[in-house]
Amino acid sequence: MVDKVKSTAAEALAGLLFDGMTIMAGGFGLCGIPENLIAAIRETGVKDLTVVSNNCGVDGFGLGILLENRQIKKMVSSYVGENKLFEQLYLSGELELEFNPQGTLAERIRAGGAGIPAFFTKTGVGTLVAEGKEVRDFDGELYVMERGLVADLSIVKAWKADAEGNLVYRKTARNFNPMMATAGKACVVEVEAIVAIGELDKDGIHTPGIYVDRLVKGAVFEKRIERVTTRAREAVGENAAAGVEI
Amino acid sequence: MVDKVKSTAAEALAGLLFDGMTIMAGGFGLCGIPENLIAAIRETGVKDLTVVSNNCGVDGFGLGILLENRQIKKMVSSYVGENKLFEQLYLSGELELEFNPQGTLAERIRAGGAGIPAFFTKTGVGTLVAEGKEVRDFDGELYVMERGLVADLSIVKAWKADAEGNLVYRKTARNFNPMMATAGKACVVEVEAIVAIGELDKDGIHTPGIYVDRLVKGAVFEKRIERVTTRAREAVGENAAAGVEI
Amino acid sequence: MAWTRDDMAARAARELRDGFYVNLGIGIPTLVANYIPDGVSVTLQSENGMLGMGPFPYEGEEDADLINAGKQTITELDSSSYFSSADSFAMIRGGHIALSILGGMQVSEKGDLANWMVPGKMVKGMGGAMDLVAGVKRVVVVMDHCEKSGAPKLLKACSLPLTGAGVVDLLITELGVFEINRGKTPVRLIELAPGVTLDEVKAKTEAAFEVAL
Amino acid sequence: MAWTRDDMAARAARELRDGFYVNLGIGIPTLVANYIPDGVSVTLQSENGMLGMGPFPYEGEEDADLINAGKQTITELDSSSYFSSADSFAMIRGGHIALSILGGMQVSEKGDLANWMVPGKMVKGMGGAMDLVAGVKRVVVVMDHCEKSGAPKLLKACSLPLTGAGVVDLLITELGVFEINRGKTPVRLIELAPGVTLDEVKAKTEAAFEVAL
Repeated sequence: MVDKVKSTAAEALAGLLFDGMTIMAGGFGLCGIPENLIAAIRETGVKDLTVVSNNCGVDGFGLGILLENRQIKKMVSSYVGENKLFEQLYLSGELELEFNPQGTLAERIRAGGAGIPAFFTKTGVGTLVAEGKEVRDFDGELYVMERGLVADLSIVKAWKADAEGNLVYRKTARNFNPMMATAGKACVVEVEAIVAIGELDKDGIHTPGIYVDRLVKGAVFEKRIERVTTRAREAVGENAAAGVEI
Repeated sequence: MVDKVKSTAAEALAGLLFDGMTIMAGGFGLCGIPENLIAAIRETGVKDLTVVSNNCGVDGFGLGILLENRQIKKMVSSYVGENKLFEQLYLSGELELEFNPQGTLAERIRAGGAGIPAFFTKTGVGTLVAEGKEVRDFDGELYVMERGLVADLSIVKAWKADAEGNLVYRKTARNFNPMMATAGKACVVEVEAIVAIGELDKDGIHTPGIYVDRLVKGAVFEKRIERVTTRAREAVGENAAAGVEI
Repeated sequence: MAWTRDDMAARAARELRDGFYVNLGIGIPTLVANYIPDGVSVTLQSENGMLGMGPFPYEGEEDADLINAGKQTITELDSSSYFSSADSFAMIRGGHIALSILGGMQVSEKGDLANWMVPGKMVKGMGGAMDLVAGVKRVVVVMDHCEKSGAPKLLKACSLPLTGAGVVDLLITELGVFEINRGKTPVRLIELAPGVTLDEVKAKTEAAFEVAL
Repeated sequence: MAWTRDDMAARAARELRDGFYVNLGIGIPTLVANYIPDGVSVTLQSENGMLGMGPFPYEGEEDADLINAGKQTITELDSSSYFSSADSFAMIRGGHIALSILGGMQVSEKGDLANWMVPGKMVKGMGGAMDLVAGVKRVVVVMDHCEKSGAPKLLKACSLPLTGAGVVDLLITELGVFEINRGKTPVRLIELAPGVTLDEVKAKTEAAFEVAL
């Protein structure tokens, strides 16, 4: 049986990287990003990358570390506002940028993985996004044609996997990961835990193993939070007397 | 708070039915069909229905009972081979029929629910299915344009739900149900169990409650099997002596 | 006395109906959650992939895997569900969200909205805004009536690049409320903030509007 | 001695490779599962929405919620997963299934396949066949070499309505094996069943083919 499980991120990526390639990287902001695989890609020094990812990390973390190392030639994203270096590289012309509306980006990736070369959407009609694209009337409404998107490699972060490559994501860390798993010619996944085959709920598997070529348990998960936002504990009053923990 | 839970299938459908309407009905063969809602639709006598469903039940069960009662004007399906009455009505001109490849049908419904009026697929290029449709070259391959599909009502069978309408399906009874839940102007669901809010795994909900307008716990689930296929127990030999149950 | 930010949020909250599924943008729209009327139960969608957003967590209870579209830590409710961003925007694009409340830079009398880029400045991206205005059934914009320079923001035509064309249903500013109706009918001023005069609104508005107070 | 149905299934099973995800059609293709070579592990997909199909259940253990695309009761494996039919055909259409083995009525030297309708007869529908032949990476057809009437089925051009155009990679009949290569190269006869002569194959085949035994 083919063994998908590798022991390090570097081993999981071995032989798959080449200069000028297109990589899809899961995550929304810093949530659900394949941080171990990104770090391993930095170590290889592979360059001139086109990276498809909703965002581009922050200075010093996530995809930001590939920017620092000048490995990225072009980003395909919906929002890149959290990154000073990004701005600087873009304004100096060292970095190309293609903006997609977030939902169009998500659907383009799903389409790419599903064998759909193009689809129509209302999103962006009458805006810069529709320029140079076919706009067509269906039943009296205008829609713009968008193309499916595939990559040479997708790097994905899941929560749990089994050795077959069946994946489960956790909470909003799911985001772009499931579609990207389907749209890479190769798909490498890092997870927080590898469980025994049969332990995952068969009705609850988000990404079936067919999409996963290689799998690694991440060595470290920093899981940095971009914006810690909290609320105050309720005023204490009588409850304090009753011993409610604050 | 809006109460989605109704006590009978008839109540769940009240006010939603009209002659000449389009209904999507979940299920593959007899697996995962909304049998209680189909029975309630038969009781109302609503007629001239266009029904979108992968199959059309069998004689005397599933959508077959709406055929018997002459309530269906047109079927949109991928396979209808299990039904004598269907053949008879079709050949006599009483029933219209539109065949879609199964995957094209599934994707048309998903597209309809997702606000995508049209998409391109390789399926059917060079066959009768592509006749009269736009065929276009993308990157050297030919694709046919297919339209998104919506309905006035979708009737869906799930396994479990909570009062919010969050749904979980069981095994291959999932089939067309999740997409159909998204593509009906109204969506009515029957389930085997309604559980307390919070009891379903939030990462494992297949259909979020936003898609569900009304919900009913089915009165009876016959869950008829179309083709019971079994294998012989292994030869007994020494195990029999060891008391293995046959 | 024009409306405060909280007044504007409270006014926007009056657009909510019981059972609504709603998407709230960043800024004043986020405050709307504090003014949900009694007897009205709404479910908040976060476009990164969640229905049923709860409040911010208590300190020390933040979960890095649980953030909203503004990348803030949040909590879940018993009724919450999670899904992929593709499924989330299928929900949005497919018209399943009843109401979106979001901020704006300019609104035109044709219902156009600009809120994502200023030429010459670094563009951060549109995120999900274009999908929301194109897909959600009813779009309410909450914004300051004028630029800091005093220039009007409710215009005959937007000068900034559009987020969507003919997408705004209602506009709430600190001066009042305008029915835009996606540009299908003339703009109508339907409410004035307390102490604000019609003359003041006229002076600060470029778009033509009817008065229906 | 031409091949039996089981011989044909065993020959088709030699197209399997370790780690393959495979979709098997109804009839002889279903028998292929009985001939999976030692040391080869394959995962069977069922297009209604399952990966990792197990064998038929023991009597009394049938589950109405667990059927294959032929509507037969089946079982699951520890590694199985379930998904919607939309996700299943996204998998198929997107080229993620390595191999599909299915039956045929006619195959042409251009790699066309007809296997879903006979004009004048009641048409039951194409089910998932058109999606499978359009989407799966490699398509193997297993069929009788001739009609019961003796008419050839490997033709210059199919006379029946097509399931797919230029989709067949390999054809296995009781007489031998033909490389079709989706019609991109001339058809080549690459194997003869034991005791079958080249003359017999030529007499029973309308399509032009090269001999590469």
